[in-house]
Amino acid sequence: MKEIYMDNAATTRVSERVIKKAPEILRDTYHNPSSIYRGAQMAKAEIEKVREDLAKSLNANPKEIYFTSGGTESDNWAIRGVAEKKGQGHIITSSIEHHAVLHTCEYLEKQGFSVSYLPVDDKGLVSIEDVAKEIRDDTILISIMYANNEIGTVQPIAEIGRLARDKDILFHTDAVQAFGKLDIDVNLENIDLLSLSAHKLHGLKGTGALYVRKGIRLENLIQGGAQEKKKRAGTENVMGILALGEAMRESYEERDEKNRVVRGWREHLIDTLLAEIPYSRLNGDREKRLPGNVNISFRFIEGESLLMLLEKEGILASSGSACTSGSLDPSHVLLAIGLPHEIAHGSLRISLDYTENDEGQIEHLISVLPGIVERLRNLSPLYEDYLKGEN
Amino acid sequence: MKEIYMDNAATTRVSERVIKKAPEILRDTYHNPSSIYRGAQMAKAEIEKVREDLAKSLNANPKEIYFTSGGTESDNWAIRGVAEKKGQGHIITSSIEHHAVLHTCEYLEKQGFSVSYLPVDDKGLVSIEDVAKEIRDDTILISIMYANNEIGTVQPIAEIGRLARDKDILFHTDAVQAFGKLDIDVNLENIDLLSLSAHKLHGLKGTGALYVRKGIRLENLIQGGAQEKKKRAGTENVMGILALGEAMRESYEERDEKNRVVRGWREHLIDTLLAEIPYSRLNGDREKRLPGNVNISFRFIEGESLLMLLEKEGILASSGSACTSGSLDPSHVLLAIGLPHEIAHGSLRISLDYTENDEGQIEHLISVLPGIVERLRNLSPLYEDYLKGEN
Amino acid sequence: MYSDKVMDHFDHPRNAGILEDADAVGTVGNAKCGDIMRIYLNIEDDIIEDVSFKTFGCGAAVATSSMATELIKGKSVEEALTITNSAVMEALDGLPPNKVHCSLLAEEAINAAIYDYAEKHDKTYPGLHEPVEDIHEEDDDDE
Amino acid sequence: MYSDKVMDHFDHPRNAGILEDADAVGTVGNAKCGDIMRIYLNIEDDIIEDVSFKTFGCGAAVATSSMATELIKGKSVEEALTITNSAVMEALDGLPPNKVHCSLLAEEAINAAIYDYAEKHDKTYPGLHEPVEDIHEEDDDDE
Ligand SMILES: Cc1ncc(COP(=O)(O)O)c(C=O)c1O
Ligand SMILES: Cc1ncc(COP(=O)(O)O)c(C=O)c1O
Repeated sequence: MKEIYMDNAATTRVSERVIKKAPEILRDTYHNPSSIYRGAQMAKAEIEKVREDLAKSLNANPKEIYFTSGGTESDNWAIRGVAEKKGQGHIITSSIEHHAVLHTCEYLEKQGFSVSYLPVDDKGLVSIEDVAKEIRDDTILISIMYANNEIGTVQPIAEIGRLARDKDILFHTDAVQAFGKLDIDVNLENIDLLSLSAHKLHGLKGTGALYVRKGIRLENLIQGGAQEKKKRAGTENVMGILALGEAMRESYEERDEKNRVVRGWREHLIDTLLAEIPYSRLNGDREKRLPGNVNISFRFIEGESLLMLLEKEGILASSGSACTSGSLDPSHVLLAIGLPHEIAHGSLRISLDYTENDEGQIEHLISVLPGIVERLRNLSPLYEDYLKGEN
Repeated sequence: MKEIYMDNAATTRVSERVIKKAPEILRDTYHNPSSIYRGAQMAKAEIEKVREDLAKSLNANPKEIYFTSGGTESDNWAIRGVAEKKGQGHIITSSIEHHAVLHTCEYLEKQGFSVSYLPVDDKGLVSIEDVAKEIRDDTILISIMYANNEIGTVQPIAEIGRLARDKDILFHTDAVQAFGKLDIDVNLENIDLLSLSAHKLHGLKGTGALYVRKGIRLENLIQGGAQEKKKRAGTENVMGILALGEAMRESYEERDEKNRVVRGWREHLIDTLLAEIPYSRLNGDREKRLPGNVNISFRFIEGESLLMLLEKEGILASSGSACTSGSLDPSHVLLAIGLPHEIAHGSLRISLDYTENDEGQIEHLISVLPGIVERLRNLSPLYEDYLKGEN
Repeated sequence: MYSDKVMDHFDHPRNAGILEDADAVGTVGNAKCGDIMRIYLNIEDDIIEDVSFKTFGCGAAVATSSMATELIKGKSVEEALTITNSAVMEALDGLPPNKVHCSLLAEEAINAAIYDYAEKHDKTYPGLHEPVEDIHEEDDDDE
Repeated sequence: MYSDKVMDHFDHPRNAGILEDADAVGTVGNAKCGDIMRIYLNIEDDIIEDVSFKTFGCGAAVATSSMATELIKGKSVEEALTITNSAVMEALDGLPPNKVHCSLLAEEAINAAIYDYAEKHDKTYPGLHEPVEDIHEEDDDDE
């Protein structure tokens, strides 16, 4: 059975262009970019080209881009880097951030920093008024994600950026899910620090970057050699960085058209599933939403069983985020938008991608999902109780 | 001109086996290892296989191995992780550690920890008496590298480990240069924490590991998702980890024979160059030395010029470590073994590797190096002054 | 991650559904923790003549419920009470470490159903205890 | 990292060596910093008739010395003193940022040799200054 991969928010298939180029990159660009001989300088030049393209796509300067080992490291570095440089103070973030942000903030709380975790509304939106209300004299950083990985909600980043700039507070955004899909302009949106990750746009896992606005001083997270202008030590992940370049360039080709198509699939899926499956609800904002994100809760059933039956149909999706699977806690994001535990447990995230998916796959999903939900409901004591209550 | 790559301590050429397998790995193992469907579990299983093989090679338990973004991160994590967990105390390290260790220690000094940087003798050896003398009641960690990246000196690790264990002090060793070449047994040698890096043994840059003895609690360096048993967050660098596995298995095949051959080249090079080039000296210990390391200083000349002329002959080598190139400071290691600045500046590091090099290359180096040194000396005002002084 | 046996019991759950006119029913777990198991029993002369289950939960929860019903069907109540979570796990060729709690839940569900029967018929059985609200395990030392 | 011109001057240094019976010699830099330049001059009627250099240092140090000697050969002493490090760099089609100090050193080496000449002949020239011990640049803001 051919795999129907609909979990592109967890990770994406590596770009065919990257796969084709990989042997060549590995063979020809193996030198240590810090060495002085010509081959090594070529490796360095290739890295700098990626830095330039990356910068361009964010409307940043190449000097403001630092490569890291992924979105997680970027988040850790940005937040700890600011906090440890300042020594003390208050941080504002949201309750639906990725764990890379939340656990870093919790760590800093133990170190004596104070953190406000903003609530979100039932669509997962942070309100600009809430941000404003939380700002204190000692607020050193606002960290709000660009778009949420589970429910796809896109935050009012430009407004938050405007506010932060007005108040002279640094603004970090975790753009791991947004990068490569949404238009991001660090200047227009007054973003000071931005995290991104390669594997969400067909690059390799274990590569990411942090944008740091010129003039901002961060404490280093990883120190040692003089790489990355002495701000992020360690021999460069050449393969990962060049793959990021290749994948990023590809993802930017006709991006608007790709987004249009994927958004169409999304809308069709949402409309059809909500209509055909009773006791279902969409999670996240309908409009301010990542193009490929569908997140629906089906009452009375549990997510893992749902995924297992979908997998039998060849469909791979997720329930909550990949990172929290294997844990029994339901997603903190779904709880934050007000879902009761039992409904949070029964949520399904479908994340679509232009090069990965096609219409036939969407239709296949639509044809099997209602039956699967029905089957699990018939097995569910919660559904039994609910029906008894109805009668 | 075919490249004669003799800078294998800076990085190594990616294994042909890895290159051949890369497209397959990238194509088939693209899932997020944290996901629950079968393909993802296979990716996870592949990672676990590497963890097992890695553990076996160190005589460790797979549960004690954590993958990281490289040797630098491993060093940072080990040292900061211990220090931040303990909160305060004293650290013993050596003055010839890699900058990943030194800069981390310097950072910790700023945070209120105290650090002793042990001197080394003129061969680069740490003395066990010096270690013992520095131990205080509040010593929390000893971090001494297994083998030095510049001069190849191998430290008395088992003795230091024994001492640390007797005194109940944690012992970390940066084995980035030693791993894959020397026999390492974390139990026999009483090593509590050990850093290694993939790209020094024909794996990819940007992948490494930290061995953490069971029961030792470290503060996390990078937090977020539940990967690596919640100790090192971030979606796993699947390609890098599987490449590490492949490269490591290859490097362990007939390792003793490979080491014997490489050691033969090394001895031949050292004997011949010292005999043929006047005013030259070997840096590092002659016996306690990495199999492929040759480090010789040539008085009156400067390293970069030497490298440039060698490159014209197709030979790539290094002067000091790759990390410090582009800086004007001569290697801290060469200064620590007592070389005056001018001699430190004129040092050449040749690092040989079994699959990379062959006898013909060694002979080519021997045939061109004396002339190159002669040529640079004729250009050197230092040599001119020296000759004047002689007369 | 799951054994073939687990997959088989998940795909083809045995004794799934409601038992009409059941003599006893027991429910354990709660939605907050993500799994609820309900076991229906028909008991005659202290022999479990028939059994069925309903489960809200993950694949392992479904499979352990299914296997638990198979293991106790036809057994005496006393025998049923001796069936441990390890027995359920073993019968399923093992469970991943983070799913062990499902087998504990299955053991508790059997107990809860039998407890219901004992209450109604004013009986006592060795090993029977009041149903627990939920299952909590110790965290693995390494996690 | 280096331009073709730099490579050419490094591979084929012009005016390398000692000038026998030189009228003046100037040495700048020190071994600690990794580069030393020495310039020999033959001067007749305030014209630099001949020049040579010796350099201990990196590729850029050798190339800037070589280029500097070319630039001043045949020039008047006053003209030679107006040659800046930027002129040397430009003539070499540029230098990497971390090698700019080599061109400064070359400028200083010219000055030092002329200073030696001026001292010996009790002359003064506009712009001439006492030789500096070493060259220190400001760190790049971004480094
Ligand atoms: C919003 C968000 N932030 C951070 C991360 C972490 O990025 P990485 O997997 O590259 O560590 C992810 C994905 O895992 C994410 O979706
Ligand atoms: C001794 C030593 N430690 C640490 C490192 C850093 O490892 P990595 O390049 O993987 O960050 C290196 C090599 O660069 C090394 O030689």
